[in-house]
Amino acid sequence: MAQKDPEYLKKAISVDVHAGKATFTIFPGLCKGCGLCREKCPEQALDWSQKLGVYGTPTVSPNPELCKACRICEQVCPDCAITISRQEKEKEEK
Amino acid sequence: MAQKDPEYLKKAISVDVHAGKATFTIFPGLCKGCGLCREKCPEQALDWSQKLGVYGTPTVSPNPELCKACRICEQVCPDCAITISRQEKEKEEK
Amino acid sequence: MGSKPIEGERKVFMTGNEAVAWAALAAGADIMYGYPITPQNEIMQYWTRLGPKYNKKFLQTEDELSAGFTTIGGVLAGRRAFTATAGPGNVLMQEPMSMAEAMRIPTVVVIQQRGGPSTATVIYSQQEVTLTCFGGNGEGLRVVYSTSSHQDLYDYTIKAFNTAWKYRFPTFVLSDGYQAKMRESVVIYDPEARGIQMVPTEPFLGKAGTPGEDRPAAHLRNTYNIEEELLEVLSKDIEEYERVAPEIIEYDAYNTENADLLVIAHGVVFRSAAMAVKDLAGQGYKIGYFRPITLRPFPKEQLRQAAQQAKQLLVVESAYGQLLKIVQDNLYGLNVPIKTLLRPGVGITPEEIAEKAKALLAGKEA
Amino acid sequence: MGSKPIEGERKVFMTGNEAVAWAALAAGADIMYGYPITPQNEIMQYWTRLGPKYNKKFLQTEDELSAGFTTIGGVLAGRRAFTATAGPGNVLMQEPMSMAEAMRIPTVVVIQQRGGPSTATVIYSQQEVTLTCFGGNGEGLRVVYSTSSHQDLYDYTIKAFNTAWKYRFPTFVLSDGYQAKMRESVVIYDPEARGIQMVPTEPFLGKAGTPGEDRPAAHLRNTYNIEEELLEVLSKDIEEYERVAPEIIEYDAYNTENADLLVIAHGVVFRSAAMAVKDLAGQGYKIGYFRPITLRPFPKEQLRQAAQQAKQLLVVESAYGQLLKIVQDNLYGLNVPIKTLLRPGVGITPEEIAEKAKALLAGKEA
Amino acid sequence: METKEILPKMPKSWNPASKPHKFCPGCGHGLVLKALGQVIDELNIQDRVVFGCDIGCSLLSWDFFNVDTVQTHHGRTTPVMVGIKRANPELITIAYMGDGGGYAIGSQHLVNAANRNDIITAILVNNTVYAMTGGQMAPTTMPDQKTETTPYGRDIKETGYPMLGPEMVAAIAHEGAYVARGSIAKFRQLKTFIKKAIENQMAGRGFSFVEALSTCPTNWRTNAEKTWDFVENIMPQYFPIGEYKVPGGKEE
Amino acid sequence: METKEILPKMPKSWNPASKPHKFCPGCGHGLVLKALGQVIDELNIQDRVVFGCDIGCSLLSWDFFNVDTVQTHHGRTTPVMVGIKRANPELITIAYMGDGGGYAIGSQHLVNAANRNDIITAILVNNTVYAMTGGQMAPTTMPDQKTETTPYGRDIKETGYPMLGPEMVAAIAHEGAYVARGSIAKFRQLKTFIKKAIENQMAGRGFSFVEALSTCPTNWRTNAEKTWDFVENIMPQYFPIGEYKVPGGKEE
Amino acid sequence: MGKAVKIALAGEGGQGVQSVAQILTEAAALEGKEILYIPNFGVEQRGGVSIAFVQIGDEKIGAPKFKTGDIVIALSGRAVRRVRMHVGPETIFVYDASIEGVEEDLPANAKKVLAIPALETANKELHPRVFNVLIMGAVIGATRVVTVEKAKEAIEKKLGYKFEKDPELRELNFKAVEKGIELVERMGVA
Amino acid sequence: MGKAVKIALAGEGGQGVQSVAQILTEAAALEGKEILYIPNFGVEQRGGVSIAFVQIGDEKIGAPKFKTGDIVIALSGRAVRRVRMHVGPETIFVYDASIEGVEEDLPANAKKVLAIPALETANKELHPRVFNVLIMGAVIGATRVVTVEKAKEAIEKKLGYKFEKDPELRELNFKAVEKGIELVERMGVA
Ligand SMILES: Cc1ncc(C[n+]2csc(CCOP(=O)(O)OP(=O)(O)O)c2C)c(N)n1
Ligand SMILES: Cc1ncc(C[n+]2csc(CCOP(=O)(O)OP(=O)(O)O)c2C)c(N)n1
Ligand code: SF4
Ligand code: SF4
Ligand code: SF4
Ligand code: SF4
Ligand code: SF4
Ligand code: SF4
Ligand SMILES: [Mg+2]
Ligand SMILES: [Mg+2]
Repeated sequence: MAQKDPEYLKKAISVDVHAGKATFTIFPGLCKGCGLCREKCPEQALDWSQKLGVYGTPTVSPNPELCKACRICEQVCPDCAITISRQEKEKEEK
Repeated sequence: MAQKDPEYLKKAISVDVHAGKATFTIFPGLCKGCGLCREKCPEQALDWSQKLGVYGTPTVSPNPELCKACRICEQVCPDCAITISRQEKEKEEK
Repeated sequence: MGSKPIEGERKVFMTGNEAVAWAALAAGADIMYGYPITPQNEIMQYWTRLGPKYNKKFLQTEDELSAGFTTIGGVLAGRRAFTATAGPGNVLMQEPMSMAEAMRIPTVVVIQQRGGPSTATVIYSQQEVTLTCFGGNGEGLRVVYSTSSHQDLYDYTIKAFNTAWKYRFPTFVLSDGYQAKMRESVVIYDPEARGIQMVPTEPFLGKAGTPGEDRPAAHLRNTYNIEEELLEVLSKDIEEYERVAPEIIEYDAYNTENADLLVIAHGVVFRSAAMAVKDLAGQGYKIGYFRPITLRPFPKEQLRQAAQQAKQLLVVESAYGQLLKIVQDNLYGLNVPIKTLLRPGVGITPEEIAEKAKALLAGKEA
Repeated sequence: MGSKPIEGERKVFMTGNEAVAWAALAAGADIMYGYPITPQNEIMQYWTRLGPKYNKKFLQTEDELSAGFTTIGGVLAGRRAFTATAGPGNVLMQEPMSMAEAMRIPTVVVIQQRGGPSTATVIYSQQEVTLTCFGGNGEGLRVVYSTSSHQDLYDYTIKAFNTAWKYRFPTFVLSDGYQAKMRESVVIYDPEARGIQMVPTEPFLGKAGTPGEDRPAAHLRNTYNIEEELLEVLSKDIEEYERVAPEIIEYDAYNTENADLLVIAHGVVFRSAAMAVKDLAGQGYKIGYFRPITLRPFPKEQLRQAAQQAKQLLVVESAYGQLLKIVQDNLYGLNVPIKTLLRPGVGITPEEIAEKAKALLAGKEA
Repeated sequence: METKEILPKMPKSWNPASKPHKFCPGCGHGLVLKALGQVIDELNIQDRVVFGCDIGCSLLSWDFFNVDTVQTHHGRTTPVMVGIKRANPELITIAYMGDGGGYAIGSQHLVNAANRNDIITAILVNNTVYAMTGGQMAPTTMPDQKTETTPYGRDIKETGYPMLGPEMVAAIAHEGAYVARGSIAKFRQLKTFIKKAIENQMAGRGFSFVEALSTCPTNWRTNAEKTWDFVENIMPQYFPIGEYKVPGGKEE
Repeated sequence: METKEILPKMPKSWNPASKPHKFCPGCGHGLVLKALGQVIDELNIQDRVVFGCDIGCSLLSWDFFNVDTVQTHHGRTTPVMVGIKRANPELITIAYMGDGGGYAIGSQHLVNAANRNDIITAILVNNTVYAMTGGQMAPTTMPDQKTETTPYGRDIKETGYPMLGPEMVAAIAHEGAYVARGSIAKFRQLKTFIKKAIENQMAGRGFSFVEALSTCPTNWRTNAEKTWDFVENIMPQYFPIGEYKVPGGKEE
Repeated sequence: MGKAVKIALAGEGGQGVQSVAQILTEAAALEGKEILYIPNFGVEQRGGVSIAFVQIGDEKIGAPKFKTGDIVIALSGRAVRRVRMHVGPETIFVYDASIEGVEEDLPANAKKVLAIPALETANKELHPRVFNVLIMGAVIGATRVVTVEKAKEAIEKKLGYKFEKDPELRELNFKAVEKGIELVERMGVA
Repeated sequence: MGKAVKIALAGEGGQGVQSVAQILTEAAALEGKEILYIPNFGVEQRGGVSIAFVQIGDEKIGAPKFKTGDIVIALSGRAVRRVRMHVGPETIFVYDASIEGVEEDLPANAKKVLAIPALETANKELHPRVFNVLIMGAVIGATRVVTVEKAKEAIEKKLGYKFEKDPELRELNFKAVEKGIELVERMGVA
């Protein structure tokens, strides 16, 4: 069944991280600004961002220098608002 | 509070057993003829009796020769229809 | 045994509970969920004996809440599922049935009324009329058939499945402890042999295909966020209920034309009423009766029609005015005097009714 | 804080739920048992905050069945015990309350109606009238006060304890989600300061002395072996209920003399009705209102008295005809036309009522 | 033969006016209530006990004792007793129920009272059937046992194994609780368990629970011999007798 | 910066039309349902799953997945799922509920489904409160935890200790059952438990139950740091994580 | 009212009144009659009096219970006290002659009150086991509600499986029916 | 009908409309007025629009909710869509000027529709935290339902404990009230 592209895909923001080996994408249309990801980032690479999320709260943005694309933030986000895409073929994750 | 003597006290039947050292009393007004006592008597001293109980079923009567006044029947009767009274002072039971 | 539980038809003597079990079997019910309570126990007992021979299932649940909610589950899976209860169990059954009402889930419930309130007696009454017709929070929409014989129990248990599945309103067969436990003759039959088509069932959940790909997912709600959403759903359901009600309504009437006395009774008490009325009519009295078969929807117009011709009405029930309330509500606007013979929780004999009726006909009772 | 929760009286702004908690405190309630459900939660929340300061107890139970049965336990122990619920919780509450009815246990239950049937909405309705007045199996006898303001909530919560303990019938305070959650002014007071004596409580179980020696044991039954035993108990209770009903009945009426239109409403909807009626009366219309405060026992004679002078009646409720059924039942025999404004599960504004009333007064609606 | 002076050895707390009691011939309820009666006598608490009986054959005990008694609803004796105890902790509240009342319809009350550590004593009579309603399956029905709703025997694949009540309660009960399973076939031990369960309440320590393996010759359709065999030999195969939780931790 | 091709890593079985979902910021329900969504995808059972959500914050998931879903009553999801499964064993039924729904009002259903070994999977979100109704005490509320009905903190003397659900279920569950307690703080392990619980149902072995320790920042009134601390460090003090019953018997 | 014969039978739990009712209605069914049979039931039946309400007629029976029976039979003292409320001026009231101490409890308004030595006859002339079948015979004797042939056929149907093992039992039962009829005939009722 | 002023305030969860309602009704109470305030509530509030229905008058207020308000304020796009049903020919409809893409959703039947730069003003001239108090000012400006003095008194009562730690906050709040009044006055409403 054809689904219209949902609202939340709009205005996604992608940042190259981990020396360009990966891309960090935040979907402000999904992010509720809970901060669970920030707390869990082992590199403390996540900052609050100026960009507001779906509830009008700040979203997060990575410090490209610090982020190691470890995917922890992606995993702990209850709203699937973060996608880490490695430039190599994605294989580990299934 | 004064209680009238209940119906079941009437027509109690007592038998001297265990060589006269004890008395076996059956209260037909209480006995429902379940037979639980008969099964449990270690001496197989209990027989069905001609005397009918409260539900019109046979009650039990002890064979004075066999009964050792061990009180098992008294204990297992769910209706308190058997009283074993030792001629000595009753002390063990409290 | 053949593949069909009953071929053709045959006359048998059995209890009402047995008749219900056979009727459910004949109606092609797939599964019964239930919790023991007197006087409905034997429905389960016959079902568990008969069922396995025809690949029918049974689940004894932990309480009536569960019996009701598992029945809902069975129906959601697309099966003809039913349960039965009574008294305090009927009180609990209202929680699941309010869900069935809200979501238009075609459950079938057989109620064998007993004395109330509370545990009271396990025997008999007509005191679960209000509860069975209007139990639950909100104004759920449901169908209630009141039976008065084993033949009714058989016929209306079969019909209940069809009403439920055709209109998608939870349907109740309201009987009582006497009917449950007594033994009388009944003709049991294969519905098909009588030209009764069973309305096909259909799953609400678990249809073919992958949701979101081949078809939309079924997302069944029973809670709403704002008042107006609820009003919309209720209004649609009420509208539909009122539209189909005339098709569902059933009643029986006798000698209603310009009656000096019209006796109104339902269920097993109707039997006594009918005997008394026919006897008195035979003696030349202008007396008739009206029996609502569907207590909900109620045969309002039909009763008004009969009642407005009558000089007096007599409502007879083994309850303290449950049918009476329904009658007065539905007859509002008329002013034919209503007299009553109300015997909460105890049976009523034809003699008692005849005595009362004669006194009323003679103008002896005000 | 003093030993009394409230000395004298004072005007405060609070929510209805808060008013109930304060009223229970002022009435000397000893213990609340409860299970969370919107929109009654804040009663427990205020009670658990206020209670410990005055040595009051609280138990959060595992469900509403338990809340009802523990409340019964509290009352049996001789304490002023109460609970509160709503919606599906009210459905479950009927099981314990049917026991309270059967055994004349003076429980007090506050109901904050929400939308139904089923989980529906957590907000508001007047759809639990039938359930609260006539829930349960059998024909239990109970008292139901319908409140329409925070002042009512305060006054009738206090009164409910007295009615329950004086007459020994379970007593309900029927309110709704709006009243529960809105904030308005209310004068809270120490009942004594207003000359209200709290009816003393008394244990049913655990009185002084050894049973069988100093006094007979209390052997409280709720089940009977034969129909006639039950009939005897019920008849006695019914007789008593009907005897005391006139003392319990309460209502409010305005401008009922030869009204062209009499508006009938209860609870929070009555507020809108009263506004609309007074406004129109001020404009010179012959319009009045009748508000039943006790929905059970119902002010039958009083309403008949008012209704038979009216040209038309208008029943207004946030339900699909629950008050209407009671009204029609009680007015049977009259033939004043009854019109309705039924809005199940949603609020009704004075403007809507005024509009409808004007149309009826102008003869525009049939 | 002579009858004078010899009286039935009924516990003093029994109500003689209601004897012979209403239970069937050979019913284990009589023995459980005999044990309880003796305990009430020994602890001298007849004036403080409040006895609540469930709907089930337990209801037949509504006038069994000369103690204040209330007949409740099926499965609801636990909350009624909890309500009483919370309102008046001076009383000694005993909730008396069947396996259907305790493990099926009232199991939420049982486990939640246990979890809250409510200071009441619950005594549950396990007779493997719904006796009052005529012998349907109970949660405790034995594998392959025939009942009115398992006419071909309880099929464990379809309906599971017998419910292990004390095990369940002990799994959630905390410090101060007392949990045991006794049997009418071991009368003295059963009485000891009941006594400890009531003493535990009197000490205000916590929730106390005793399941008693019992007999129902009526619904089992057994004679005396088979009745004993079932309760003594068959039932303990699934229902181990003993203490499951003891304050301080020394299970018997 | 470039956005094309990069999509949120939502499980395929999630219903994109209802996203962002209705749970609060930081709510653990989202993580439990992410784990479940991934499991449904990996097992490729989107067409066979029937998902039942309880009333509680679970109700917010009524349109969460692209799988057939029914919103039931508070505490009644277990019997609805049991009813479906008994009527059509081909379906994979998942009962999703909160601690209030599962351990309080619906505990009779939980323990009796467990005892009957009903072939369903129950997933229970333990957030130590009644979240939907605004944060009252739950059976799982921690000692001294402040809630709307324990404004001065949960007093264990009055209201008992936190309810040990998997322990209780495991005590009565028999061969073929699967029982575990996971945590959203150990996402992979939680997902493994859920997967096993569903595979166990698919194999027709028995009742499967997973409790998930979860977060409710709204009612806990915690910021992200405190939220993690509560679920990671405080809750496991009373709620040990691990497997409690595994068919064949090798608990992880 | 309908012309059904109304029978109330009451006894102690073990006295088998419900089996009598079953066999009697079975016999009536075999004759093509309509029947309605309802046992009393309640929570405290364990030691209570057991009553069978039976109606047999040519048309569908109306109400399941009745105020006054055509024949009311009580087999124990408690039974006498429990069912005398079903006795009216048209009722034949039958009780077992061996019941002691019920003189004051016997209904005063019956058409006839008969004490029949059923228990004694069964015990002495037949076997205690067939006491209830003898009572059935008494009912048949007093009412002629079914024929002896159909009564025997019904007994055969109900107990045939027992007779296979123990053929003497058949004769015993058949004799009991006849004896029962004889007992009431001797009273001049039939 | 009664002469109460009817106010509906709607915004996103975090925008503080319920606190505005509380302070406003507190102020009215301080002036001896009658008030009735009810928040909307529902099961899916987590991410839903929050609405406060407030009525202030001299006599006891009648119905808790109303069809059309005297002033209806929406602080987000969703809020606009949710509360426009409460707008009628007598209603002043106010929304924040920063809301994008709601042109088509604005009520067509209002007495007046005002876009006020509340968010911008709060952010730039004061502090985002006092946005809601500024909105309260706007309500007061448009309705004069309470005096500025009582409004400040109510703020003091509600937030005083915060001001103790951070006295600047008091000034900020008071300014916000005034600013809010000014914003609507500028529009020529008051
Ligand atoms: C709500 C409700 N459901 C069902 C019943 C019917 N009922 C009465 S007793 C009973 C079973 C009792 O079994 P158990 O608790 O094991 O006690 P027992 O009779 O075996 O001692 C049932 C199901 C009832 N009274 N109330
Ligand atoms: C019969 C009934 N009682 C009470 C409620 C009110 N209610 C709705 S959700 C809820 C609590 C839910 O708590 P939990 O199950 O722990 O789920 P959570 O919201 O914490 O996820 C309650 C008590 C209800 N809907 N139905
Ligand atoms: S991918 Fe890892 S390092 Fe990068 S922001 Fe997320 S958690 Fe931090
Ligand atoms: S965990 Fe997700 S929703 Fe929360 S702040 Fe991070 S990206 Fe946003
Ligand atoms: S006292 Fe002992 S020996 Fe004697 S009859 Fe009883 S059980 Fe047998
Ligand atoms: S155990 Fe008691 S009741 Fe049973 S037969 Fe023996 S004496 Fe009689
Ligand atoms: S039916 Fe069973 S449990 Fe009930 S009284 Fe009889 S023997 Fe006891
Ligand atoms: S209230 Fe708690 S459990 Fe409910 S959605 Fe919000 S965070 Fe989750
Ligand atoms: Mg049992
Ligand atoms: Mg929770």
